[in-house]
Amino acid sequence: MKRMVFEEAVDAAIAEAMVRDERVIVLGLDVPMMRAGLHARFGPDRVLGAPISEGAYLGAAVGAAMAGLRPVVEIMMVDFIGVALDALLNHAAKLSGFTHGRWTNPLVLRMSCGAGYGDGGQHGQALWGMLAGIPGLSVVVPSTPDDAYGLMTSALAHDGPVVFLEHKLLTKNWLEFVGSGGRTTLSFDVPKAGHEGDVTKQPVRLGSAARRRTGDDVTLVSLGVSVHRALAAAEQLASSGISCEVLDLRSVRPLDTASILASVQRTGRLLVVDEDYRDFGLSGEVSAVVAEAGLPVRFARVCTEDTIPFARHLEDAALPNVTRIVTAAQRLMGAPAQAITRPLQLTEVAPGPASAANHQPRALS
Amino acid sequence: MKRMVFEEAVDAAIAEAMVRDERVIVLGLDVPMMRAGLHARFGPDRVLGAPISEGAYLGAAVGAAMAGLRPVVEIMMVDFIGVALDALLNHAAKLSGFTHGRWTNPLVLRMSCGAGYGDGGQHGQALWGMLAGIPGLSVVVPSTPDDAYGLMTSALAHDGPVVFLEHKLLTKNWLEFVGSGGRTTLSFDVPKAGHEGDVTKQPVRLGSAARRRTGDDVTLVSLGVSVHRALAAAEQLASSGISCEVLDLRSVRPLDTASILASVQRTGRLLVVDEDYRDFGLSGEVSAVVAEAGLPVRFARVCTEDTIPFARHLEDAALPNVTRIVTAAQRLMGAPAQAITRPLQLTEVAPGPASAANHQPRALS
Amino acid sequence: MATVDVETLYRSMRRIHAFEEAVRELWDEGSISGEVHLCHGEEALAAGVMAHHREGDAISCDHRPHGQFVARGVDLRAVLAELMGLESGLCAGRGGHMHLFSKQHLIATTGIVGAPAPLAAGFALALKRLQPGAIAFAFSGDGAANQGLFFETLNLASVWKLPLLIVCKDNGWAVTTYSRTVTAGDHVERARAFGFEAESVDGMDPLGVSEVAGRLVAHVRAGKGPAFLHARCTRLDGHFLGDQMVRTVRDPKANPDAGRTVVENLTARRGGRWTDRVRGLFRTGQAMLRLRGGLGKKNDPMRRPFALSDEARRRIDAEVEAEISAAVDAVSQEAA
Amino acid sequence: MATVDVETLYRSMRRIHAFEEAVRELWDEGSISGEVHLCHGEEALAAGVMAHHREGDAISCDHRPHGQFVARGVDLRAVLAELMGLESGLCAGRGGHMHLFSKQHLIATTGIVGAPAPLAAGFALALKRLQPGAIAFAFSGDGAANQGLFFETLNLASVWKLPLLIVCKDNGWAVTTYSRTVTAGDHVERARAFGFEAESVDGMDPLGVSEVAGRLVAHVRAGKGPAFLHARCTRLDGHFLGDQMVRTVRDPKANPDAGRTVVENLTARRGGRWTDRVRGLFRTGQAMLRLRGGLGKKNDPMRRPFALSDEARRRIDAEVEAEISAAVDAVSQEAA
Ligand SMILES: Cc1ncc(C[n+]2csc(CCOP(=O)(O)OP(=O)(O)O)c2C)c(N)n1
Ligand SMILES: Cc1ncc(C[n+]2csc(CCOP(=O)(O)OP(=O)(O)O)c2C)c(N)n1
Ligand SMILES: [Mg+2]
Ligand SMILES: [Mg+2]
Repeated sequence: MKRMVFEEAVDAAIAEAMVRDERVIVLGLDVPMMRAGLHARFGPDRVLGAPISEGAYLGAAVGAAMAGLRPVVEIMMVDFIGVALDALLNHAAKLSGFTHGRWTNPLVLRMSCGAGYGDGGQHGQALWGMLAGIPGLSVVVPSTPDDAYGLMTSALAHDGPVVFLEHKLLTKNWLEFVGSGGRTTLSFDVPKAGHEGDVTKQPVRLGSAARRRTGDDVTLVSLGVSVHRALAAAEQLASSGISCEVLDLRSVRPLDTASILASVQRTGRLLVVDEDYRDFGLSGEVSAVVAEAGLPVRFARVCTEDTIPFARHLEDAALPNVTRIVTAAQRLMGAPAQAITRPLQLTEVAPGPASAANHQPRALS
Repeated sequence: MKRMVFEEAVDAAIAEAMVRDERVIVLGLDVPMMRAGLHARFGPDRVLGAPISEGAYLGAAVGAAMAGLRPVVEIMMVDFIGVALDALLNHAAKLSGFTHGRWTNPLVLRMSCGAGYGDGGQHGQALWGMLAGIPGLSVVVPSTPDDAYGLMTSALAHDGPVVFLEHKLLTKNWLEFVGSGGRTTLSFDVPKAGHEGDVTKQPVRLGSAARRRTGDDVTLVSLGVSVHRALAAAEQLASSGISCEVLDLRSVRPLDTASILASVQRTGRLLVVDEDYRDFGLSGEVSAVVAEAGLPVRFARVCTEDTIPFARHLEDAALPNVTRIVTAAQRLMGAPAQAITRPLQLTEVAPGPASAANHQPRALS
Repeated sequence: MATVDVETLYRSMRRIHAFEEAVRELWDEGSISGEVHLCHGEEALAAGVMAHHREGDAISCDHRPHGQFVARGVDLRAVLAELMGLESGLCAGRGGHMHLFSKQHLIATTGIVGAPAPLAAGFALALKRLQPGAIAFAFSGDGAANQGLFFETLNLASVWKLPLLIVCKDNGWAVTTYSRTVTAGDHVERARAFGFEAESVDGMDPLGVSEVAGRLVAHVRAGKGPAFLHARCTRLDGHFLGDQMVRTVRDPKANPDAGRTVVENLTARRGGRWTDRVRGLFRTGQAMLRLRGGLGKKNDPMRRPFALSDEARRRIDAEVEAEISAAVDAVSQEAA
Repeated sequence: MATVDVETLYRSMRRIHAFEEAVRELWDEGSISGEVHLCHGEEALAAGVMAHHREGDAISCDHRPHGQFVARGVDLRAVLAELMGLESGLCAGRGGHMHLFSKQHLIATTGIVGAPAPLAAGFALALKRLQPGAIAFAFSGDGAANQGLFFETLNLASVWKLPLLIVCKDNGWAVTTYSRTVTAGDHVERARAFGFEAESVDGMDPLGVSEVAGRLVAHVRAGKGPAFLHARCTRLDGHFLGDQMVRTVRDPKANPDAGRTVVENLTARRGGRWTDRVRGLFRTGQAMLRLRGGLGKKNDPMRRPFALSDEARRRIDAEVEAEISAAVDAVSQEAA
């Protein structure tokens, strides 16, 4: 077991696949520098820099996957998917359906995502709900280095297209790249346990959630950075006698409905904490699967509601922060919402007590 | 009051706006022919044919709207939005947010949508859930000529970007264009009341649903062609003693939450009938707004679950058809689902008894 | 570079042509739903280029794919069955006319205009690594050549030096739009500006196409980088079967609604200035005339003279006829 | 076509330069969050082109917009306040560095590479109808010139004959990528292939830029169709403030992690063939050297000789200094 920062874990999973399988290649903008390690180890034919033509190179990756390669394609930020969506929507996602499973395209699309470092509304979106809305795609959003390794390993082994999103607050390199720029004059609310941790090198099955904390009163369903916010909120809530279960979805699609239902059945209260846009996305879907199952629950969600504002205090208020989560959970309990002040300095999220996850037991450490 | 087919109503709304306001222009692929009437009346400078460069011309339309025009942009089918999404996602939708409302872009994006004529999975998607997931956009999906006129009129008057979707089964021209090709050897399940009807020329407020049928047992929430399927199902269900209310959303975003809640509060049962993909979209959102309001309901949804298959019988089974709706409604009632056979020939959906809509009373006729 | 004999080319063209005739009948009778874009007018082009296809090469097609599928030797029954939405279809009826795929033959189709280019670039990337010497073909139209994906692929394929031949089937039209009115510059010059080896050819002349395609394929196969073949052809059935504009041009009375709408709008009291209306009318008329001009028999590559004996021609025709009929019969039986 | 005097150009460059220096300080001290792309190295280019801007013209910018905003005469306090996320900012702190907008000045910014071109094409379309004689400027980079949106706009603007000048600010780089390695052909030739009036110029020479830009602007303003100005410039601060690669090039010890990762991987037991690894290393080294070469003072347009008396220069410098300091002071006070 090795301690790694988030992107080390991702790169390690890719490197191991590249060693095992000559067909695995990496391509995208700036990958020779951004993945300097892989480039140094596998050379420029397998770590292929591309022009700023995301539409064409993602489309080409679909073709390459159809013709026998297993590409890991990088688009710098999920926000930029707008210029390349067609390759996902009408090609990668539909090939298996169109051919009744006779032709598949094993492809991993790796993108950074997420806000919290003051970069404006075109560089901090989550958009996993939008992508998960496309039948035929898998979409994963790890919250720890261990899961990052495990999900990338499963993504690389999967025969269909997988979207792999890494949050910029979790990845040292991205955050330094677009957030700090080497400055020490700014602080970021980086979840420590998400940023660096032990890596067990176990694959994480696509579509398997992990229980990060057990509790009886409210189920917090979350993913990515928000998992850590949810854990911090759960800690605060515990001190006021509210016991929260925290479920880390890890995969958006396929959604681990069974784990959600199992937890909600016990708690009867469901709070979705989702950094993506609130409307028409993941939070609604979670509500729907619970309602379809006929489980009566009290439901609320803490999400991003609108275009993310640039100013950091406005951004912070717009994202699912600990205060908003605590307030929403209290409301769900029927308790009058109390003002809970949040520490202004860099919050280092303490991992919740390690708990048996539903499918893949993992401790956050 | 004039009887019009669907696209006549849309074109009439546009023509009237073009007469009133020199700044209204139409641009897109093939509009000089596809909108031959407007072209003949306003000339080639105001009805502007474009190359197959949807990304650039939609982006240009955003710029044109910022600089004083009020463009109606056409993309032939919503399926093709993948090559142009960036203009919506990061530009049209975000301008108002980025400028704190100081700059807006009055833009209508007109696209055909929907399946039911056997054209394969890249030419029959709904995708309104995906688009409605973008804060800053409005998305409307009329189900009748009257609403088509009314919503287009409101869209043209709106100062932000509006996506206007017209279902190919409702528009004579599109269906002939891509479905029949002038053949009489094929039949289509065209909802008569959606295809042609009286046009009152009243604007329909964005975000206002219409009650198409009153009932006490189950609320069917729907839009577009599915409204007519829901009405047909309601008729069948009535004969077995189940009383359905049918709500036509008309707007996806803004969602008329108040109307949904008012109806569900009475019936306690909610069935969303949505031609769009089931997961991570409109049907989930409807579930969520009801759950957020704390209304206990039994919930189900009849949607499109996967890539739409080409073969017509498979396509028919994949779309929200009357049988699926009836079965789902019966399940919601707790009744054992009965096999209800659907007439094989062209179903002409009889309009339900005209009923007072919540906001804009409209009869389907 | 292999020279291709007339008989091979003629047979290939004939097979494509006869296949499309069969599809037309099935479409007319309602056995095929949705849009169907025939490639009548492209027979020579498809035959001439595909003559240089080798086992192991990959192909991407646009919404007008039949010519390539027939020439590639894909089982015609499976293709027909797919068009008819049968379980025995190439894709079990899930794909349809614009989504024909055969993994075994490395041939794929997309209905998104412009998308064949990046797809084939990806094929080329894979082949370059996995099967040196094999190349990828992309077939798409003059309309598609204004799509961003297309231009991006020109650049990408050039800097990655991909073994890719892009074939631009220039029939002058994109649906109802006369392409020249929305296309700046010249296709070959544009491709050359990206470092492509590029040539233009009369796409109705099978030997001419074959010769130039052969040269370009040899260039690509030798690893010298991508190439671009611009082939002028026609669209003898209009954009798709049942094309409204073609029906109107052939018989204005067939589509009285369209005429009425135009006249009503043209003469509407309130509207654009008269000069604008007249300019609009003029452009519409011009497009109609251009369209009619393109439909003439002189644009039919099947009517070009072939250096073949009557006897050889008859023999080939009969063999092809038998092949296609057998396929249609088999599939029709199954459908019944 | 108006000729522009040296003093005007120098003042404009100086204002841009001083503004960027102020931004750098605010960024360093943490008063500005996120990415900030300065336009040091583009001062001459911005000044030379913007000298031909007229009231009523529209402008779109990419992620490196400050030069145009300063030259356009937008209130510098409002721009600084926006960068700092204050309510008094140009966009009330909602937009930020990559989303600067002033409706009054018809100037907009986007962080999506390639998007300035269609945006400005739309401005041009509106101006053509609403304000004949006014034109639109699009400013973007050499990297952006490989985006589909960019190519589509070349075609669109040409066939629509839009009053549009696209300025390609070619600093040779896109983030960590040396553009030549991912760009096929020549920017000017590519634009010409779409019928653009196109020219290349030394973007570090303000008079040269102004002269050529003036010619192209006159062409566009006269309604003769769109034009393309390719201006070679530099990226004196790397891609953005705090650029890792620049920091590494300047002081390899500053970024020990990067070096360690490369060495570990290069020498990993299992991996690519040695020849591949060496090729990779060579390319990385080459890029580093190229980057270092570009950072040299000889590439600073501010250090070029100006035909100005020392006294005039000092006067302008002082005036500009005063202007910028006043703006910074006002905004800093407000922030406190
Ligand atoms: C991105 C996209 N835009 C629009 C369409 C609708 N469409 C289908 S075929 C076609 C015309 C294509 O013209 P061209 O490439 O010249 O091919 P041709 O039909 O002439 O063979 C259009 C616009 C589409 N399928 N995809
Ligand atoms: C569509 C898109 N892809 C990638 C990025 C990330 N990105 C931001 S700036 C940049 C480089 C742009 O290079 P260039 O156009 O030459 O401008 P320069 O930074 O050199 O001024 C990239 C890749 C983006 N913002 N948008
Ligand atoms: Mg064509
Ligand atoms: Mg650059």
